[in-house]
Amino acid sequence: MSEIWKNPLAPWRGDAEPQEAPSEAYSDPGEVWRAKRQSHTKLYKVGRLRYYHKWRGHGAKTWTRTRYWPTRRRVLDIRGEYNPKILRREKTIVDKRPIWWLLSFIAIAVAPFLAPKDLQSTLISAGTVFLIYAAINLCWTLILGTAGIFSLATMAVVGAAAYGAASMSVFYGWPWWTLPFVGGGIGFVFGVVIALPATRLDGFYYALLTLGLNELCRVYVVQSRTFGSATGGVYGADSFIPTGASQRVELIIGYFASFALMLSALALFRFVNGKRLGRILRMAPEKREAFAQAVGIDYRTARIQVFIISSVGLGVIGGFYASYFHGASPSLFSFDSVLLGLAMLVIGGLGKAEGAVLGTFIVIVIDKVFLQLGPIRLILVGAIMLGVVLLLKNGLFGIKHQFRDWRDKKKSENRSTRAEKGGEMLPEEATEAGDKDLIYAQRFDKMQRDYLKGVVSEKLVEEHARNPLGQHSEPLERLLLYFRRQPQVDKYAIAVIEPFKAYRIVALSGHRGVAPRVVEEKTYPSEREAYHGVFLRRVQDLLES
Amino acid sequence: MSDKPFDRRQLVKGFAAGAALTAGTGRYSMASAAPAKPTGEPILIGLTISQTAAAGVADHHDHLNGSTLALEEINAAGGINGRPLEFRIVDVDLLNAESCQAAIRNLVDQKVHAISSPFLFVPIPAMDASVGYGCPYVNGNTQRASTDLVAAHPDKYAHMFQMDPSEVYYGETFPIFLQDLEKSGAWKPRNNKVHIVQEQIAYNQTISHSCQAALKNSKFELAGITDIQYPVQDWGPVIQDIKKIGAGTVMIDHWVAAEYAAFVKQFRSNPLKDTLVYLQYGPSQPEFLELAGKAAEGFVWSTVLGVYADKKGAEFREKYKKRFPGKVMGLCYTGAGYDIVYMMKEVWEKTKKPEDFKASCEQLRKTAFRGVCGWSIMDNKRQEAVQYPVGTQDLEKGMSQLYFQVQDKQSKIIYPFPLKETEFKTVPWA
Amino acid sequence: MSKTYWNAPVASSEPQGPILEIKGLSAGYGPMRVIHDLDLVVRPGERLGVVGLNGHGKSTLFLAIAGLTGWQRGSIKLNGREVGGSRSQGPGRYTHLIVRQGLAVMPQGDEIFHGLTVEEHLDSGAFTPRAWRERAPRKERILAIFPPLRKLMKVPVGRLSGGERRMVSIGRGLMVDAALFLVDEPSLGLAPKIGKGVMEALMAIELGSSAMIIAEQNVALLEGRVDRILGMHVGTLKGEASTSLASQTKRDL
Amino acid sequence: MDLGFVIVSAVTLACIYGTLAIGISITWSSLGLINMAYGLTFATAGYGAWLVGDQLQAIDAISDTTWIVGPIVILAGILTGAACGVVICAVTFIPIHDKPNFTVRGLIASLAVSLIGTQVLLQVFGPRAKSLPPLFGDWELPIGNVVITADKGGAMISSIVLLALALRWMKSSRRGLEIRAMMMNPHAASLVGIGVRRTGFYVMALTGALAGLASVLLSQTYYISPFSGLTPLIKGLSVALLGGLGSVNGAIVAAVILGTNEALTSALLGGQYALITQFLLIIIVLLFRPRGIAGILDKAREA
Repeated sequence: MSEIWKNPLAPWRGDAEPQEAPSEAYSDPGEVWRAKRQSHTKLYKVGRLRYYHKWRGHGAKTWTRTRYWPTRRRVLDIRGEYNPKILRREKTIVDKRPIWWLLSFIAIAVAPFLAPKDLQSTLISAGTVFLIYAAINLCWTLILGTAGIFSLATMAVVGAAAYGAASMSVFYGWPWWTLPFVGGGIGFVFGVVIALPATRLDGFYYALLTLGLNELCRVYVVQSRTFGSATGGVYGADSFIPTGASQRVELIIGYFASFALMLSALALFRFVNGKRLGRILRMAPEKREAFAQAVGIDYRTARIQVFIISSVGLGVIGGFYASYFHGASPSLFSFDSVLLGLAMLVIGGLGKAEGAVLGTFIVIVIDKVFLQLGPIRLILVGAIMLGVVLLLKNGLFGIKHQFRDWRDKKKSENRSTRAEKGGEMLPEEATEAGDKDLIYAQRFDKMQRDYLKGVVSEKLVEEHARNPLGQHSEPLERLLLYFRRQPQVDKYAIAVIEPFKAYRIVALSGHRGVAPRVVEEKTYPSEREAYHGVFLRRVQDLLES
Repeated sequence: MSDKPFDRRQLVKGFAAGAALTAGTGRYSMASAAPAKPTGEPILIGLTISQTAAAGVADHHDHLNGSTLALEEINAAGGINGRPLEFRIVDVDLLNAESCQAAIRNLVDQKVHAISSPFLFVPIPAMDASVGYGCPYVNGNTQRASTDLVAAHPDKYAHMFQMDPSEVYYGETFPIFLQDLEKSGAWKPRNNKVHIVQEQIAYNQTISHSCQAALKNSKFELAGITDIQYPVQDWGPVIQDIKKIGAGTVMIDHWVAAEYAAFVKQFRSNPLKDTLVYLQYGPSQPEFLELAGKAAEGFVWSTVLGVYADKKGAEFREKYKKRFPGKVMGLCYTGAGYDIVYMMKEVWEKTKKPEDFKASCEQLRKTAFRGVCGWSIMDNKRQEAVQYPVGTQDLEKGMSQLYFQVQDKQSKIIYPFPLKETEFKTVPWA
Repeated sequence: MSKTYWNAPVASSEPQGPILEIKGLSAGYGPMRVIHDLDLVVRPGERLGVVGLNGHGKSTLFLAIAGLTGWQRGSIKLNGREVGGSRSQGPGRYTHLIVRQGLAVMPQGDEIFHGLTVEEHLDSGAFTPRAWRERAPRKERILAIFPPLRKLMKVPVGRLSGGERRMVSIGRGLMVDAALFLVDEPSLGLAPKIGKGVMEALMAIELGSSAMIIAEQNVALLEGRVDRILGMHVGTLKGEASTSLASQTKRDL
Repeated sequence: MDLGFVIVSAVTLACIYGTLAIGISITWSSLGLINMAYGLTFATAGYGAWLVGDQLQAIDAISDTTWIVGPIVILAGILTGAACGVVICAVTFIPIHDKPNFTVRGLIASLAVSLIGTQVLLQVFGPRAKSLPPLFGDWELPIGNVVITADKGGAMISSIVLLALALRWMKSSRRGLEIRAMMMNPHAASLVGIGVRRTGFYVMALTGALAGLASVLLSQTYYISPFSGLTPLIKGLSVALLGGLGSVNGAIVAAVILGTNEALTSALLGGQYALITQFLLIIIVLLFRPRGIAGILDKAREA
């Protein structure tokens, strides 16, 4: 490391300057930069800013004018802005979900006509079941996601409504179009019944209670002579599918009726979730009722309302179910169907309409289309459930959010490896700093100090002690230049107490008219020693910083 | 694990294509120097076999085994009209309407020429799903409600055939059985009272009702009814009830073999002396004998659909045991599966055109088929097999209900007398 | 190349190294970084006060030492053994192991088990086999420090008042022979008089060769009773702490 | 109504229910996991015991000596149950216990495990139910007009002993204290040196072993079949719920209450009303005591 420094000025100065001095080898200041900027641990490049495609033209006006009738909601959330860099107007679609919804509606609508011939009836009837269950799950999401109450009585409501509607049709001959209304009525009663305990119980107590209610319904239906004793369910209800139609027509009618049902369930979901009631419910989740009440939210009424609304919805679906399947069977109430429904919601992501639909789709496709796979099917459903639950925070539609959280955390960790003390400004300071150049100045200063700390050595100190003034070796020169460049505040200076006899180190105040303060009592007998004393202090301060 | 059916793995692997079975058949036919290898487009039979659900897997598996046996034999013997026979198997949850419907729709998509189904608990949606397609749909549902529907809509459900009599006969035959048994002198009832212990599901309720109605027309009388509900945690109260009522005959109208076994064990430790205990269909499941062990001795059970013990039946039992070795062989749906395939063979050999569903249905209706489970004659309004001894008095015109008694750890036919394997023995707790 | 060559050598008169040595610690939750590159050295027998306003990272510092933050980087050495790690870890995953290295945390608020009685609560603190065997005399010792607990031994902690809970919480921490006690805001939420009492009790604890860090908002409660006071400001330590090197160097040139 | 008989059957049922519920209750209380795979553990342990029993039956020398076969079969059940519990813990608890939404995710994960496991059992062992060799010999004990068989008597005595031991262990040992501490506050538990993950394995092995024991003991009531765990799961959950999730004492009281209810219902109304009265009872109790019976026993619990 060490080498001999040859004084280039020696031939001109003669004995006044040393010919050479032991010194340190040159080290590259850039090294420090590179080392500091490198992470200590292995880090992966994560993500980027959110990407939006920029469309030409401002467009804000036309788009903001178009609204969903009869609401005041805009069709697409479009932001119009002016890009100062390219001097052009551009628009950004902030929320692209309506487009995806529309595309999937189109896909659903054309799917039955694109289905391969030799799988047609399987696919269309699976599609019908998917649409019905999607509608059920959308209503369920209102309670589970929006209201945040873990209710498992959904299938009980659907089943009871289906049973009621079917028996009205079977025993009293009511036509098919009355069945959804009958179902809705039964749903209303059930909604009131299950809403009341929800104001008192919470969490798994409520979940298991509703599961009990479900089981109670099953037991009742299974042993009731009116409802079950003949055929394992009530069958023979009037259907909206005309008798005598060919199988294909029958399937298509059922499919599109279920599609309409799913669309209206979606509308109901939007209506509740996106409006005042949804907000109130989200403000008063479980275990936070007291806070909600304290800010004047009547969560009890809101809960009863959402239970009644979604139960009426479920009841209507139950009536539809009875009409489509010509009746109802006790399997509606079975433990398995509740849990499978729960699995659908969890796979898609709780509380999201798109999650409810996608989760239903995945499970139904596996369960109802790949019938030949036999037992592997259920194992597959189980594996998907397990994978989703273990890896994802909130189902498939939570992936985006989860990824962003993870990326933010990584970014933060990454930054923490760069932010050495006194170097990078802390985020709080940086935002407050008026002169943003300061942020970089500080960072540069920090890097320089780190470099200089590595340069300081015994030889340099000795060299300075021998010859405080005059030409120095390259490292020492760098050090002294840095010291000289420091601001006036608290800069060390030498005060002459008695010329050629006594010197003392003081620190400048940095302000005109304010006297320097004495740093230490010690006096130096010569100017050279005083110079060296100041140097030592500065080195010490440098090393301590 | 000795009773593990050895073809299970093969089955699971080959489900997707349904090819494993035919491959196996091919090998079989080579070995036995078959007359002619069947060629041409295969004839397809669709099977709804429950493989994953909680209910019916054992029976359905028996059905599949029986069908497989028949398929292998037929293909080895040159197929049907020279065409090979193949299966299309779909999984079904027999308690679930959507699943039943999906299974049938799936078979329809696979363009099967007939559907063979052991039983579905929710048959009506499945029937509806097959209406538009109209291929012969032969099942062993044993359910009067669905055959009534066939009778009510003869055009719509012309393709629905129930190859066994309905469950109502369980109740109707019971007093006849008791009377005949008494007349034969093998059994001396303690009293003429009958005590019914009934489960709550549809099937058991129907049987209980028909039995109560039939009892009124016989010398026996109803002594009492005890209601139970699956799952039964403790049979103590039931046994106490049995002892309190003290009837000479007890009918346990339940359906779960395992719970029967529990009952049998508890009853044997605390029996009502000299009572004939009749267990509804459940003990037909072979596991009953394994679970109950020696406690099962002396109990009586019956089935409307069972493999006879005559020459034909014995031959089948022999073949089945060779092909599917196991501790105990099931005696109901093994035969049903076997018979349905042969029944369809007979039909198609006559019509020559499996693709013509209407003709097949017509032919099936006319066919009087004698299988290992007896005569399947479905030429009636309900399109269900005629039952002996209630539906007809002639053993050659109906499928006989078989009464078994467990003797020496085996179920032996004791009634009807022309078909019996052995005499009724006095119950060991007498 | 030694950097402190020219100065007097570091005076390490202590027989053992520092109890806690934190270097370059950053810690936070998710995207938020609360502690910024913090250094701290605590020596045996030292009673240290950390003073700072709400939200400046006092509790997070303690949680980071106990391994309970969302993520952390940098080095934490407890009794010379590395317990920090630079991994991004789930909170609490290694806490029990860190605690077993000789850490007693008496957290802010009521991090206690509501249903357990006071006695069970104290028992729960005795997690080493030795402490579990000797739990009776140890409980006696704690009852001597907090006499009011004696008649509450059979009462579920959920029914106690705030001051009593704090006593239980501190007592629980004293059940094992910890090398480092971390006391988070002992006076928070308590009436001034009770808070003072709790503080008295903390001061009365014989430290021996272990050390104690007390976080507090109220400087007055600490002044003159602890060995040094550090200020905590936006995630960094000010005052003596940042000059931890200074405590080793001598300036009498 | 025969009072003696009602009491005997109430005790029988209470024993069965208590044995079923205690594992669920401990799992919930310490891990915060509603273990839907409890039924799977129950079934798997039964199969483990059955396999061993089957092997023993083949050995002629000991196949009839109950005092050798019985304990070995019981041990096999317990070990299989514990192993199954450990697997469930490794799959459903360890990866997500410190992640957000754990309660729901844990529930679904255990449900998925149960779905997969049941199908695997069905494919491996076939659908037919199995039974175990007699574990407690072949004696009978008449009490009044009730006869208690060896299996039933053995199961009752063992479950009472088991429950007593479990209660005592939870009360007095360090492990029990750790489990109880973890149930109240997992964060604080780690601060007193309790390793959440290790304790998780510990608890799940223990409750798995309990499920295994219950499975073997109750093998005469619930025969061993792939789906045989469903009823015990539902029963166990309802008892645990009525008792107040997480309270072992509450679970035992609830087991006694539900057992009595069922015995009385069977005697007075008829067996088919047992389920209905049971759920009505649970609903009514919960409406008045939203935290179950434990809410009455232990006033300090958080509302």
